[in-house]
Amino acid sequence: MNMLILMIAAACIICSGVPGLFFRRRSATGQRLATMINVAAAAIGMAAVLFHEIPRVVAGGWHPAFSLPVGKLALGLDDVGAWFLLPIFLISALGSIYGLGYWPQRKHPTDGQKLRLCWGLMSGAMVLVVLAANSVAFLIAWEIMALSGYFLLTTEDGRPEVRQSGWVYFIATHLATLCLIVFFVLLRVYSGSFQLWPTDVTGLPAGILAALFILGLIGFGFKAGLVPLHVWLPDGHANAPSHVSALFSGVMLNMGIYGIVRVVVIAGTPPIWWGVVLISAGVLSAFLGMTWALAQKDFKRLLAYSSIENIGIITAGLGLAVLGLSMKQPIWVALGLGGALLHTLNHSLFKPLLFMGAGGIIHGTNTRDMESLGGLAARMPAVFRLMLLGSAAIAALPPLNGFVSELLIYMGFFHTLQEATAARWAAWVIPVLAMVGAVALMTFVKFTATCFEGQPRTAAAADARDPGAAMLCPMVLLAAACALVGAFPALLTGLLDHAIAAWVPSHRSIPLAGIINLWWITAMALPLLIFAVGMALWIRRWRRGTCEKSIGTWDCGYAAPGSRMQYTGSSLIQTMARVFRRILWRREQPVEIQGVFPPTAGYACNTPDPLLDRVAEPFLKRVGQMLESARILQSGAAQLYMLYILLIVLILLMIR
Amino acid sequence: MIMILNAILVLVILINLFALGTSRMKALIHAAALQGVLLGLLPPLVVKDVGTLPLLMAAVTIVLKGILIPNMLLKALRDAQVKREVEPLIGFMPSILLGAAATAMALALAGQLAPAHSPLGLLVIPTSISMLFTGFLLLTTRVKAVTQVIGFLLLENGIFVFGLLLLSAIPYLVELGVLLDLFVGIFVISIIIHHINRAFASQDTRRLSSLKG
Amino acid sequence: MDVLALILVCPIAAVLAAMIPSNRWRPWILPAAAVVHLSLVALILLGGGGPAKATAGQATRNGIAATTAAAPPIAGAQTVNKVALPDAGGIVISDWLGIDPPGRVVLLLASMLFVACSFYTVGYLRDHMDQLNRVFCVCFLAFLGAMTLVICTNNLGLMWVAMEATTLSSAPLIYFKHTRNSIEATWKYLLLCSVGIALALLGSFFVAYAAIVHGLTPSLRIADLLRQAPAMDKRWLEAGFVLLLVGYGTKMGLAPMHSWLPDAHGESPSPVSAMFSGALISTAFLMVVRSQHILHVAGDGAYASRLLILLGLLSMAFAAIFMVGQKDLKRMLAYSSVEHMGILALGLGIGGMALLGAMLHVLTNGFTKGALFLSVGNIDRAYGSKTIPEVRGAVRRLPLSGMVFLLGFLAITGSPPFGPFISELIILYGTFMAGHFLIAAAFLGLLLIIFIGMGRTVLAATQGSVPVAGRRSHFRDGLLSGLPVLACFLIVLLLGLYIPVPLWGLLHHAANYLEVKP
Amino acid sequence: MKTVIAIGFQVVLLALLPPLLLGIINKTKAWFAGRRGPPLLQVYYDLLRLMKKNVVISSTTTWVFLAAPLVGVISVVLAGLMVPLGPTVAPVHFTGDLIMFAYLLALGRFFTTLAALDTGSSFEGMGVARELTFACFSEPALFLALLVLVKLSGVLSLSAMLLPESHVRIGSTASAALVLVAVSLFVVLLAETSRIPVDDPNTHLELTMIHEVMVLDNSGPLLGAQIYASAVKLMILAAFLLHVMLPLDPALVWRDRGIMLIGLVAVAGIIGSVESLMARLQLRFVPTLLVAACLLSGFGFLLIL
Repeated sequence: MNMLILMIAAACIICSGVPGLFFRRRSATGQRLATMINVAAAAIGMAAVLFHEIPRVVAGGWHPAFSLPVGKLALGLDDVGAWFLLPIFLISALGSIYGLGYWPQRKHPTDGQKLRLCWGLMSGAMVLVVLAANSVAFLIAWEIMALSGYFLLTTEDGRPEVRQSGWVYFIATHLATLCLIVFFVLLRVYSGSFQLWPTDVTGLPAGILAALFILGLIGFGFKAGLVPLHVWLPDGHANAPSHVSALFSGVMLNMGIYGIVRVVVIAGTPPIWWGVVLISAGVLSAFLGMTWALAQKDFKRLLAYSSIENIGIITAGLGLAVLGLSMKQPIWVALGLGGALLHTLNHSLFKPLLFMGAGGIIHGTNTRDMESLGGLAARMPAVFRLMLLGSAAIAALPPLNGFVSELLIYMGFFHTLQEATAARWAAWVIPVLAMVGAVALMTFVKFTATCFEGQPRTAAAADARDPGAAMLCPMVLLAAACALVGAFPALLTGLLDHAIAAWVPSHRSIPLAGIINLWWITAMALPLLIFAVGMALWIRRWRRGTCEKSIGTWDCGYAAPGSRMQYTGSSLIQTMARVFRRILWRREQPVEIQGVFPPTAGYACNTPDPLLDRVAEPFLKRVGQMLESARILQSGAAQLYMLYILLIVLILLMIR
Repeated sequence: MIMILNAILVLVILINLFALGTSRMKALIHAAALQGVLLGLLPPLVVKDVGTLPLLMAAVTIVLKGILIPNMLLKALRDAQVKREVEPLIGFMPSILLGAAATAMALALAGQLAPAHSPLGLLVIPTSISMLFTGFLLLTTRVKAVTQVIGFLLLENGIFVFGLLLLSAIPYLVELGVLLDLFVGIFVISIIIHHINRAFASQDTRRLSSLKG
Repeated sequence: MDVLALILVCPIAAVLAAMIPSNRWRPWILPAAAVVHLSLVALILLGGGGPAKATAGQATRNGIAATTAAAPPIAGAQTVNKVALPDAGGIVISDWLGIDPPGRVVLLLASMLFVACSFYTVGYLRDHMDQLNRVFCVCFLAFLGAMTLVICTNNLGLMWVAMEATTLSSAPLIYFKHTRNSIEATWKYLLLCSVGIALALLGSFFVAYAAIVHGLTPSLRIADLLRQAPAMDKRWLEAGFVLLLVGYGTKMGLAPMHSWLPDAHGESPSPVSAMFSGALISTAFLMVVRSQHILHVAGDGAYASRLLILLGLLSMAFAAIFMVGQKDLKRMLAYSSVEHMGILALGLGIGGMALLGAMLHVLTNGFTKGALFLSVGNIDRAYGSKTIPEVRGAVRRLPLSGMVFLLGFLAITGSPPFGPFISELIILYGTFMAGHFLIAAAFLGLLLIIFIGMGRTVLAATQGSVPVAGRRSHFRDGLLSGLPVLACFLIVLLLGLYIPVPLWGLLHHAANYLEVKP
Repeated sequence: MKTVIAIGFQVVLLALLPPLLLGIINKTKAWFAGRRGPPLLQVYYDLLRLMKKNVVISSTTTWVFLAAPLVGVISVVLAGLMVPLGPTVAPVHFTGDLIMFAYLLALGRFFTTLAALDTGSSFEGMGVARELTFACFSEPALFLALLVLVKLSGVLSLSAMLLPESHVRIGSTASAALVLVAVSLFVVLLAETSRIPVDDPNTHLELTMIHEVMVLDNSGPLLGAQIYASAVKLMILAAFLLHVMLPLDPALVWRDRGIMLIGLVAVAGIIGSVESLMARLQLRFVPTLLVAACLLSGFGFLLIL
């Protein structure tokens, strides 16, 4: 029953964009219809997930009469899947509402219909990815998701940079799919069925098991954006329409995480080195992602890199859980997986919020370059407040949701110190995470301040205005969700415990409440919240009363400070950029100053993705040249072709 | 019987070498024609009881390979006014040597290739192989369209010679079909050659290399 | 008898086409013939022709014995010849005809694809009213007839004759445009295919001779060959197989004998290209399958597999080289055909599950290629060019054809949820099952390179904004030009999501027939 | 009853003591300079005066500017409630509060820096850049110190890990580790509270300041809040440091509360003398100093691992 409702919801979402195709290009009706269908279906779906008893394991599920070419089409849901389903429905619905204001059909007659069609396809396909209980069904849903994602990304395929980033995404996602195909085929060969998701494949040769893990990690890591598989991510997010970026970053990356969560337990108890690999990959992603984010000028790229960082943290937590499984430490499992899952949810709350806010900025100022913004706080107050909250949440500051999940993960790693196991080294992750946290704080101070504070640096920024309600309401909802999860995390422990228990049914799990009392966080958060409210009122009164706001900023005696003299984001991070220059690997044209009275000198620097810019693209170019030089084989001379035939005959006759 | 057969086969091989050596188109075509006629004589020699059918086949072969096809090629030659094959990709003398070497090798291997108790003696298979090789040599080293066609013709002849070994196995329907295909093929090819002449004002197939990569 | 009817449909239609005077209405004979052809095929396939053929084989066994024992000095042979002589038609038909299970698969493909192409051709020829299309129509029908004969006969020699006939009848089709390039393409096509096919004839002779060497009665009938194979001489059999492989491999487009293929596919009218890369080369593959079957039965399958896998990977490698940075859309598709013939050879070579996958892949690849070539045909007609960067923004210019082209590319590169994905999945599965991990790795690596190379071109062609030159022509997706494309594409999509049970039966029957030794 | 007293004592201490420490620091510096210096309670007077004053703020600023100092105070005070000032457990203590502690300080930093940038002044921008950059290095140092303490005590709550029962005998490798940790914590303290050699609180050149330049545009109660907040921060970090160094005994509550107070005063004195004896480091060397602090506690962790 439950499953049937979910199927209907998914089907509705998939088809939500279809009616729009039959309306005229400039009529808004199609869009309204799509949004309504999408929201309604999402609501039903979430209700079905929340208010139904969910079977502990995927097995069984729902087998429609219809059977796929290979194996039967099977769908199922367990608590892990349920946890991943919620954000899909939420963001899909909110995003489509946001689209009403951000991508109205009237303004985009050429690509609006395509966008909404693919929006529905992608959201629905992601639901199916989670529901799929059969490899072939999974692969089909997965690829539909990936491809419609590609079309969403290239909504404005008239612009070359969009096509370029789309191209990178295209290759990356195909690589991922290829790895997954091999993964599932291998799994089929050794587990004997296309049934998903096994947690008890036994008798695998160690080599095959390793191959499965590596393939799964690469395949899903591409989607999740783990370094160094993240190359598609920054430009992909930056060049997509903002609500699409929200869907990508908020939900699509989760699908990669979902896959990894499933892959690591195919053999029940994983080998220790899996956990090691995951933790290292996670920490690496977190650190590099954050460092790269710090150096960005384009705020959507900045947000994209911070997604990489968050994915890294999630993966590290997951790695700890894997370690816990293989070392029989249920506490590590609970804290690691709990933290990872909770952070996944949080990330799909505050990252869409931030991307939608970014969309608001673009909507108001039509630029993605932070350094040409500034002073927006006074001009788009609503967006500013929401973005401030989002930034605080993603910087893991109490009393917001980001803090709770990071707390759990920190706790997990601290716990590795308590038992005298071989995994004490894992504690070294903590200082790195701490540094990442500090850099994240710096990044988002830079982001908020450069975009919103001080004086506007350009005319575009000077006359920006808040967007309409259609764009603000979804953001308000997300912000509220962030605050609620941050203030009352204990309410989610029930779902989390179920998910942890369902991860490896055969494995004994202990409830989070037994490890840490999350109500304390509420206790600490409430004074902060109450104080915040009180402060707001007090400031309002103050503004009316004694507060005198007549003169400009104290300029330290300098007579003529201009808005272009403000500290830009780049100058803010200059020291850090120097410290991390090896990692950032920027492209700079340094200032050259000659003579006693130097002429006007210029300095420019940009931070493309190091791997894409210095490794991937040169490599592909090289390969292309090699293939190009091999084309003389087909020179157009029939005589040569005859010779080929003669030679191959002789060669084949030689072979015995 | 076998004596005559072998004599003809030797003759055929010599014609191959001549075909490799000559630069004059007309001579080349005539050689091919002669070879066709000679081949036409073979089946009745092989088939013990010379019924009407083998004779008919022989007649058809001779008419096609000895008269019709050469005439078509000569016509193609006429409206292109090419006299001789110039600048082959491999010189004539080397071609002859290559052909001779191939023939020698084929003969040397004859013992292994054909079982001793073969009713038709040892010469058939080597001959066909050397003809195949000759055909390929012409196809790969000559640039004029007609010459390549003749190469193809020699190749077919080689296969025909091999066919002698299993005349009994091949139904006459198939034999006829093969001959018909050959005839139609050459016919179509000569039409194409005609168009090549019109379009490229030459028979030099090296000009037909704009489709590459 | 309905097999005979099937073979006769096309010649009759061709004669009719030759007689119809109106240049405008003549093309309609193609769809008519196609529909009749398809309905007959359906009749045969659903009417369980399998057992019928078998019985036919039984009934004529002694007859064959007589004809094949015609080696002198047996008197009986003479009489048979005498009897058989007066009218070649007098030979027992069922002695020559019969469709083996793999043949049924290819027959289905060829017939269905021809239906689509025939309707498309009507629209295509309507755009070229200035040219006389008598030769075209006649040859197109003859082409289909020859292919049908290749599939439906059971005599290696007759197969060869028919195969050569396909070459000759399709040459004028390539030449339809009368451009210098089309001349060149036709010339190379004729020369290379004739030579290759000639080798195949020699190969058939070798196989027959392999019987003589061990004192068996030689024959070219598949049934006899299969019966006698275990006793034949291995060396001659293997040599014969090599020649058959190279010969029919030339026609099939296996590297390095593929060199005619891109030229012919690139220069011929799109429906012809579609038939080529959909049906013709699949028919050639059928011939390779039959040759391999003989070797397999002779207990020499391992040898054949080695060669097939080698050529398969080689073809994929060649295709990869030439698809990266390929500017000409039709040539790109042609190389993709080379690639997929390689995949088929690989699947055949590996056998087991992979063989089943190959059988399915014949269908999926064929229909996808049909959709792709026909849509590129529309793009070509709309832009007056088939090369990038002249072609840009095809999805905007031709919503249907452009989109089908883009999705067809995804399908042909093995993305879910399209048919080729399923077949390639099964082939991969078979490869792993057989434990050929390195081969699987090479296979996947080449697939990846091909995907990247092809994707660059396809995306450049389909995305972006339409150049001015592209807007000039008035061509739009019409009923005759759009519907066949859509039909092929829908079939591909269906095969990816659901394969009808009877079709599975057909495929399994074919695979089992090739696997088990009689 | 005891707990009520303990909590009361702690809250009172937290509320009243901090400005005194500033006063002591100033006194010490004056003593070194051979001056009489301002009275010990000068800071209290300043705070009271500032509270009465009117506020003048830049027209560029937004509500963030007003909110920041107050958030700064509340976050620091909440953090302070988790650090035991004396041998009794802190008013707030739960598993994982150590992370809460660190992130509450981060919250304060977040708002202070935002407020500074809110004025749009380049000078305050410089201050922010330095503050945040240095934080990137002092955070790991702090967490490494926490690692050592958790490893030694085996508990995940500040009160539990800082209090005697979890302490170790002098002389073992553990005590060596603790010494290293103490040193690095001291450096962290100097950095977090912007003291020499990291920052010079009473320089008069904006170009070289860190914390002072960030609060440049604050006036009246806002400035007061800033000063108070930094003072509280100083005290709780000092208390943290003391707990690492002094083994307190819950049996003798009042004696050890006394020891604690003396210790706090002593730390202030030490800070003052450091400020008088050392010059300010060049800014580009500060990260090196902090990395050194990280290495110290890292090495300490290695010792006990």
